[in-house]
Amino acid sequence: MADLRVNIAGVNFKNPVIAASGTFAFGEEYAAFLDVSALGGIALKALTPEIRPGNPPIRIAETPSGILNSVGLQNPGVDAFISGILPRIRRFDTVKIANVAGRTEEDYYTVIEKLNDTEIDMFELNVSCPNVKQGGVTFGTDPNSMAAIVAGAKARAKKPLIVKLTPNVTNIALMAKTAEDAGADAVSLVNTFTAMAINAKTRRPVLANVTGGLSGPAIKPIALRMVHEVYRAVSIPIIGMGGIMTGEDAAEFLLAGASALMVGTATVAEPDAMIRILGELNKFLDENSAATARELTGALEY
Amino acid sequence: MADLRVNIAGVNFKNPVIAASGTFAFGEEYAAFLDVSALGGIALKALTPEIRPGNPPIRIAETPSGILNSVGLQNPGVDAFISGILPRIRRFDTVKIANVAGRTEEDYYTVIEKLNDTEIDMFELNVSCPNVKQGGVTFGTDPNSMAAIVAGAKARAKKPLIVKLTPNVTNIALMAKTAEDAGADAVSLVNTFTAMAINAKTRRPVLANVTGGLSGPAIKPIALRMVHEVYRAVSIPIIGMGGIMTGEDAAEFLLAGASALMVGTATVAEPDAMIRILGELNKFLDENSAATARELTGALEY
Amino acid sequence: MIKKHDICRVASLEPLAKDTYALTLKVNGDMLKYFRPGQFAHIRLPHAGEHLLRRPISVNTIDREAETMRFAFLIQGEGTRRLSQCRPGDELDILAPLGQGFRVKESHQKIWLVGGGIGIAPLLSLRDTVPGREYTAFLGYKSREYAYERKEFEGFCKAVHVTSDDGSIGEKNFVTEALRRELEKEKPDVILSCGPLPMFRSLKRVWEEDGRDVETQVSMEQHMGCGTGGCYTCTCMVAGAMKRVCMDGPVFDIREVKL
Amino acid sequence: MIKKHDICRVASLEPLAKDTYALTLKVNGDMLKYFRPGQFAHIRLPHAGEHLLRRPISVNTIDREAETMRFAFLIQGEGTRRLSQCRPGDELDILAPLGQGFRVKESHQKIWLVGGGIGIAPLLSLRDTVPGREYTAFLGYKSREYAYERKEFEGFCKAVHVTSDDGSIGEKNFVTEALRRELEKEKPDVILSCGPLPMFRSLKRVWEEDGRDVETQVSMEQHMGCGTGGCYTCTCMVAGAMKRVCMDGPVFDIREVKL
Ligand SMILES: Cc1cc2nc3c(=O)[nH]c(=O)nc-3n(C[C@H](O)[C@H](O)[C@H](O)COP(=O)(O)OP(=O)(O)OC[C@H]3O[C@@H](n4cnc5c(N)ncnc54)[C@H](O)[C@@H]3O)c2cc1C
Ligand SMILES: Cc1cc2nc3c(=O)[nH]c(=O)nc-3n(C[C@H](O)[C@H](O)[C@H](O)COP(=O)(O)OP(=O)(O)OC[C@H]3O[C@@H](n4cnc5c(N)ncnc54)[C@H](O)[C@@H]3O)c2cc1C
Ligand SMILES: Cc1cc2nc3c(=O)[nH]c(=O)nc-3n(C[C@H](O)[C@H](O)[C@H](O)COP(=O)(O)O)c2cc1C
Ligand SMILES: Cc1cc2nc3c(=O)[nH]c(=O)nc-3n(C[C@H](O)[C@H](O)[C@H](O)COP(=O)(O)O)c2cc1C
Ligand code: FES
Ligand code: FES
Repeated sequence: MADLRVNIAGVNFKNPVIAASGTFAFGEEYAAFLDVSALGGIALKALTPEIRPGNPPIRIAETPSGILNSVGLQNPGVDAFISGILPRIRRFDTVKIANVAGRTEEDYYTVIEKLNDTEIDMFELNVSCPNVKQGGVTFGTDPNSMAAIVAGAKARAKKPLIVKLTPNVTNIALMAKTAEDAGADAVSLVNTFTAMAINAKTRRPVLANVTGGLSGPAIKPIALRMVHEVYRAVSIPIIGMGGIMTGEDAAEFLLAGASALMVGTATVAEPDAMIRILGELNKFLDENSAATARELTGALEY
Repeated sequence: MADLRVNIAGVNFKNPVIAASGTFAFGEEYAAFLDVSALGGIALKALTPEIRPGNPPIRIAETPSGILNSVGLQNPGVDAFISGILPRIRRFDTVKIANVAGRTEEDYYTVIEKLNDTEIDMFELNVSCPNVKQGGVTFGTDPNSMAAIVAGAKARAKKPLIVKLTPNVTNIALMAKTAEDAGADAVSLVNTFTAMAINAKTRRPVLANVTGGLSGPAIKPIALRMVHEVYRAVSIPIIGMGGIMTGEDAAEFLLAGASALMVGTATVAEPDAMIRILGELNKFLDENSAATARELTGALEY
Repeated sequence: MIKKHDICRVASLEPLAKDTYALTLKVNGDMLKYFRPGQFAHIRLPHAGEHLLRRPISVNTIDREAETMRFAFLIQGEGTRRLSQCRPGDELDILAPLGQGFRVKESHQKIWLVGGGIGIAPLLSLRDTVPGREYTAFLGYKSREYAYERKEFEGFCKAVHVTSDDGSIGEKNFVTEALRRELEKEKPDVILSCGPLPMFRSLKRVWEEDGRDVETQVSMEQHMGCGTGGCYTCTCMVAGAMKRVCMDGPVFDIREVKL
Repeated sequence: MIKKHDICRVASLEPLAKDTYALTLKVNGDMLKYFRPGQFAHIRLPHAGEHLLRRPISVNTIDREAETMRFAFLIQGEGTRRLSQCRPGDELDILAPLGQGFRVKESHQKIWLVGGGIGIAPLLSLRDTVPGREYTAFLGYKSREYAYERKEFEGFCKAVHVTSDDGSIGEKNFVTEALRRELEKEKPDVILSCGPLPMFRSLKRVWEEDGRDVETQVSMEQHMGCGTGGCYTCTCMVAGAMKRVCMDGPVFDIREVKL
């Protein structure tokens, strides 16, 4: 039984497995399938200042070893979250991360300020959602916008700030470094790759939104490379993700440089996947004589 | 029996299925498995001015629905190609495309000038190989370098010039437009995504080169999106590729905007895959009442 | 915790009609205990490999004693094709039961079932779960070759109205037109319906014109990810809000759901 | 065109030793016609799904009359695990025969076979393809549990020297040390060898010290893509040039190949 505890930007996690934003709703739904308090943390569904209906359906497509989604940040708005949902998820004894989104810089700041005095433990700045036409992803692809919004968020946030990076860039190490220099306490990567599926018979895109975000094992090799590159570029902790389906996948991300992990698509495929992954990671550590999960971080030999 | 003929930059292809560079060597090896002359064309293994040994092995790894390679442009050099190999592949009645690579701009020009008076039909400027440390990929990620090398190559080339784009960029439409404006007669995309595989037990990268290029069905949704984006940005023809394994995959790339297709990983998995894909594409066109392959190009409805 | 995620053994797989199969699984007691008609299972494909998504299939019949659940499905693509190749003894990873199902109240004594094509399948589960009501069924098939389970409906319904697109079985008519004819004569306490979207659109017209006071529940389809409410990919518009078909549905009130 | 790519039926699958299996396939005549010892097949996994790459496995024995090819393999990972679950009647997509194999000349009358672990398997194909020579075998196993096919070698070899790492079968020694001892007594016309890289490194030392004049051929392993010479991923350094194991090899001269 290895020691799975990790610490990210001063926050203690009982283990490094965190639900990825947008794939675990606000956690409640999963109480029927697993002990939510057994998870290291949960990144909640993205929150914006106002209620958002998201994109029209069809919103999901299956691709080889991957899935495409175009949910488009559907959420009840930060106020409804605070009054209606937060009191119900208080009972989960796990780190709660608010995924913060919006169209404008002000949107992000509004969400942060409203959540500052709640029991949310951390913020995850979602500057990388490919499913919204304006805002979102542009912050994540341009270093100047990135610097501005991270600095602005950091100045307002009373909790540690994670910046979630998009993989749709030429140089992700540069974007990570920009976030670090602007005050980010940690980075998480990767969000989804902008992609599309076509139904050749109908000659139409499968998704109503035309494009969506690709996640799952298909992208794991690119995500691993990016975590590895970012690890060499920054000194803040990294939360790695992209196609983690097994404990061994989790170990690979730790070795590449991650201090903790997020799991998204695996949960979509199998509601209790994170519990299985935790068990497998534990077993992997034992079998490979690692006493802690922490010692794997960046321990890749090459 | 649909009409499969296509024309790219004035060159006639009997059908749109072309062997992707680096996966079909110089074609000879495949005479044991298929009628090479039945293919629309073959993009030959990358050529550099001098002989190159490539990267050390292990050079290949399997990933979910993908493969990673780090061959690193191993080739006999353009002179040995012209004297030793070209005379032997003359017999194939198919469009022969030379994939041109190098470290410096001069390297590319040398290869082009040496091949100008041979029976090579087209050039494919490989500014996108992720497996060489210098050169190569930098030309493909920076618009200024791209413009310079494409203009230089175009000024020297006596055959139509295809520019092969890397997907490892923030804005592939911009890179395609840059190539078009600098004189490219066509673009081909995508080359492989920089990626890595880790053996968690040994704590080492699987590839000796640490990173390699990801290809195969895993990347198809991203490749399709990029072809679609480039189609809206340029008016030169597009050769689409990335995970084409079936005739229906081929049709999807045509619909997204490609005029012809390249097939790489499918051949690695199954030597005669291109013949199967051709048959399936033909059948698909017949069953979906398309009289020609050409009419699918860009015919996506949305 | 109720065991809603389990590996279940295939008890049998039989052809029902053209491209239509019945799959019977041996399931655990928890899956049957709280089962309500109209709920579905989310089935991982055999040898799933590169296929990450499960396939949602409504429960067709249940047998609490034998501890089995049966599904009827139509081959649409790779997923349903693979399911049609299952053999007894194979194992399937399933999530069940999911969704809210039909909301049948005490006051619903006279129940009319309106099904189109493979949408007929979930309606049969009423027989096993809500016995002792007066049922009438309206079954619309494409043609005789695709007709399945008519006999089963005849076994528990007072009347069964069969229509087909080409008249090769029952009357040549839209199933919703057969419904209209009967609605003009009498009204049930509730209409429970499942079928393709175009059928629901006709149903809505018939309902507006001849059945406005009759509570009508429709079971919607949507492409799904998790099936468990986590990913918000399976939405449809209900009373102005984006609802999850998997968790808030699949059954919605025809007055509220945008068709 | 010779039919080198075909769907072949599994005739049998038997355990040979711990984690070691023999897979026999019914193959087409073309695959056997030009077969040479040391060649391999490139096998697509059953239900390959997300696994795009084939697995290279040397031919262990052939039977021209029954039109079968047999492979012996050791479970290493997912691919070989799946092969070990094949059942008679299953179909496998294979490419065979590939590579150059051992180059046995008329002058090679006295042939010594040196195999380590699963590398012993391809050496048995000499029995079926180059009969009438004087064979001596040196077989190195990890331990008794992993020992397989010793009897078969005894059936056609003048002498069989068995070693194991722990002495649980044969003498406790490196197989290359057993070879050294015999080389000090007499020299064969050729040594044909297959085994892991560390064994080849010892073999090279033994060869340098005691067998410099003896032609020695080693069968190399490398991670492969196509198996057919197209992708250049399977290289090793031979006489200063990067050669393809799949097409130029897998057998190379010990003087030339970089170990
Ligand atoms: C709540 C619910 C209950 C259902 N009950 C039944 C049933 O009892 N019997 C039956 O035959 N079918 C039923 N369906 C439809 C069934 O889920 C689809 O036919 C099936 O998913 C198609 O998968 P495929 O791989 O064969 O087809 P493909 O077209 O290859 O599927 C590709 C992808 O699209 C999705 N998809 C395609 N069509 C549909 C659809 N109509 N609804 C949802 N997802 C779709 C698939 O799940 C898959 O992810 C139900 C759908 C829902 C939402
Ligand atoms: C010419 C040749 C002949 C061979 N003959 C035999 C034989 O007769 N019997 C036998 O048991 N094994 C043989 N091998 C080794 C066998 O190919 C590997 O053990 C097998 O590919 C491992 O696959 P896996 O999925 O079980 O293991 P994994 O480790 O999960 O494989 C992952 C990937 O690495 C590749 N790989 C891993 N190990 C090797 C290796 N040693 N050589 C080549 N590729 C590897 C696999 O092909 C796969 O692509 C031979 C290899 C070569 C090159
Ligand atoms: C259905 C779905 C919805 C998502 N919604 C969000 C979101 O709201 N905010 C966000 O930052 N990331 C979102 N993501 C991205 C995931 O959090 C994660 O970054 C990505 O899926 C890669 O991890 P995976 O391969 O484990 O899924 C979403 C992903 C999926 C599949
Ligand atoms: C083994 C291998 C070698 C490759 N070598 C080259 C090369 O020399 N030049 C080049 O432009 N692309 C090279 N590529 C990239 C392919 O031509 C193609 O762009 C890519 O693999 C995507 O297509 P696919 O998914 O069909 O393989 C190589 C790909 C593979 C798999
Ligand atoms: S399918 Fe995930 S919320 Fe319905
Ligand atoms: S495996 Fe492709 S060249 Fe050898």
